[in-house]
Amino acid sequence: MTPLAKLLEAALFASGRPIPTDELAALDEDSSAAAVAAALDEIREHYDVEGHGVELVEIAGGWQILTRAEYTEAIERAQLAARPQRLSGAALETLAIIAYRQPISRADIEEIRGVAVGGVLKSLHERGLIDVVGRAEGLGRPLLYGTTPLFLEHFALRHLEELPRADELAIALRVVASSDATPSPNAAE
Amino acid sequence: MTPLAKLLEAALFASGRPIPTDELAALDEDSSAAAVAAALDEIREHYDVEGHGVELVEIAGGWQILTRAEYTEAIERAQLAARPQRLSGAALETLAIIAYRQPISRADIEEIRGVAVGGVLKSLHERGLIDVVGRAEGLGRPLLYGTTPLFLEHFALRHLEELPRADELAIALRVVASSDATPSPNAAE
Amino acid sequence: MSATLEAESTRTFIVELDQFSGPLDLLLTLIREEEVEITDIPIARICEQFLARIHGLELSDAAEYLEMAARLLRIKAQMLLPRSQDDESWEDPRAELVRRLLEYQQMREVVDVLEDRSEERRNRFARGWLPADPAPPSSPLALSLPELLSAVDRVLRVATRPLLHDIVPRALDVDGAMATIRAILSVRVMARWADVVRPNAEPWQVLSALLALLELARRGELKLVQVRPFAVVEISRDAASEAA
Repeated sequence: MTPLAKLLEAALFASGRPIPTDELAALDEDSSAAAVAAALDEIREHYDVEGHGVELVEIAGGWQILTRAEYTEAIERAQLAARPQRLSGAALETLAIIAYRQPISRADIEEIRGVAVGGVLKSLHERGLIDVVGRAEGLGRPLLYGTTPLFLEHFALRHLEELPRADELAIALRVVASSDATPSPNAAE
Repeated sequence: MTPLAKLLEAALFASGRPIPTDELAALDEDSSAAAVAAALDEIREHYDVEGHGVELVEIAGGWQILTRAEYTEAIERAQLAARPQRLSGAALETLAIIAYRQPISRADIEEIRGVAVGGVLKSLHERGLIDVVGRAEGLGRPLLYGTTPLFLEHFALRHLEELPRADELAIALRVVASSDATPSPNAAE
Repeated sequence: MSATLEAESTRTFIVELDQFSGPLDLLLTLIREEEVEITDIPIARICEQFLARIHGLELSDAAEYLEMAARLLRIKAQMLLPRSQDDESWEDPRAELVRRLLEYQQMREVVDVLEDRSEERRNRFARGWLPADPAPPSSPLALSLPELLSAVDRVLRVATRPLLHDIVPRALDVDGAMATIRAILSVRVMARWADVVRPNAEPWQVLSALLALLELARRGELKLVQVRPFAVVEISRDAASEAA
């Protein structure tokens, strides 16, 4: 590829929006409008002839590099199938604190975890695993969080009391680790 | 380019972040890991040989397409994209200590740097470059910090082991102490 | 020195201080400038240079520099103590400082590497235009009870015990505060509360400073004077103890 074509390719790749022809021309003062047009042709042809996964497209009075339509489906499918999303360690720990200490305020969760949990609370809320269940008394009357029925559903729990008590946790962990299967919810009672 | 290389290129173009190797492999279930590696090689070589404005780089356990450094200035001058701000010296010193000594407590970082680091830790945490990875035993059970995958991305590192080993530094250190020369920071490849 | 000149020099000093990321950085710079070995620091000379650099500084901003000044003075004094030629048990008072300087310098080496790498990365752009995320936020969630329980376990391991009370993160450091105050009074005749406690000091720092002041006053090392209720407390060297 010619030096101008390489420069245009880098700019088109880095830009967050389609770039109009006159802005592309401003990239290199020594190049004429005709040279820029020729370089754009060169890029487009190169992508087509060499068989790239991307193409150069003219959109809304500007130019943009886009992935070819035939691959978007595979990419989307991979993202969807991208194995069901896991919660981050931070999200799991926050969820665990809420499950055991509900109703609990954000400040109390932050005190236990030692870090800000605003973002994590938001994403747990968006996923429907927690909800606002009330307000505390006292200064500022902070929101209190608790788990939702969806939370129980996810863990195949009938009610919160099915979670092992803190002092039984070590035993429960050993049992769960050895069976490694989702516990069938027909233990006691 | 081969069909698999085209698919990978399309996926890499569609992402602003490095894509982990296993996610690339998930794009086409019929392709082996070796085939994916070969296709990545093919893309990288094609970009280099054909002289593209972009290149394929291995970062943070994945792959990412980035513009070549020689075009950065022109792109920034044309205001098509902006470089991120540099980190302060205090932030870099703190990151360096955390990268090598993780998990490490605030008090231990302050002991090495000789200054309070509360504000720096907060801003590094907000930028997502460090995270709390645990608590130490002992009085006050202080929080322990470590670096994040975003740290690797920020410094274009494939993994932490790419930083010079501590014993390599110690050798360089003795040389510096006697010669007064600034060590040449050749990043280990 | 006239008031304007003094203000002038204070200002230039603050500008200069910004070049250093801390007392160890300043110390290392002095060692480089003097072209001496880290492992064999001429402590009297370096100490003098260090004090000269921080002299006239806005003291309330420089507690960490003053702490280092106090440390250097202490080492200097220890070096002057007489010792017999063949005393095997003699420990170099500079040893701890040397260890810290070497460790600090090693870290600065890593900073150079990181700076290089980040510059390299800053000079490349990632893809700017990104398609809207095709995956709706309701992509299936992988959650298992074992995962949740191990999270509980992690929280319990990590949480301060007992959960309801937070342990004070840092104990008082009265000795440190005393060293700081002594260092301030070694460069200044008189100081105020604001000089010994930084404006954004944490409660433990305020308490440490207060206890340190009372202790030093009790030992007769300094005098605390308040001309009238709610006036600024003046902290000065005790003339009597100094004469002694």
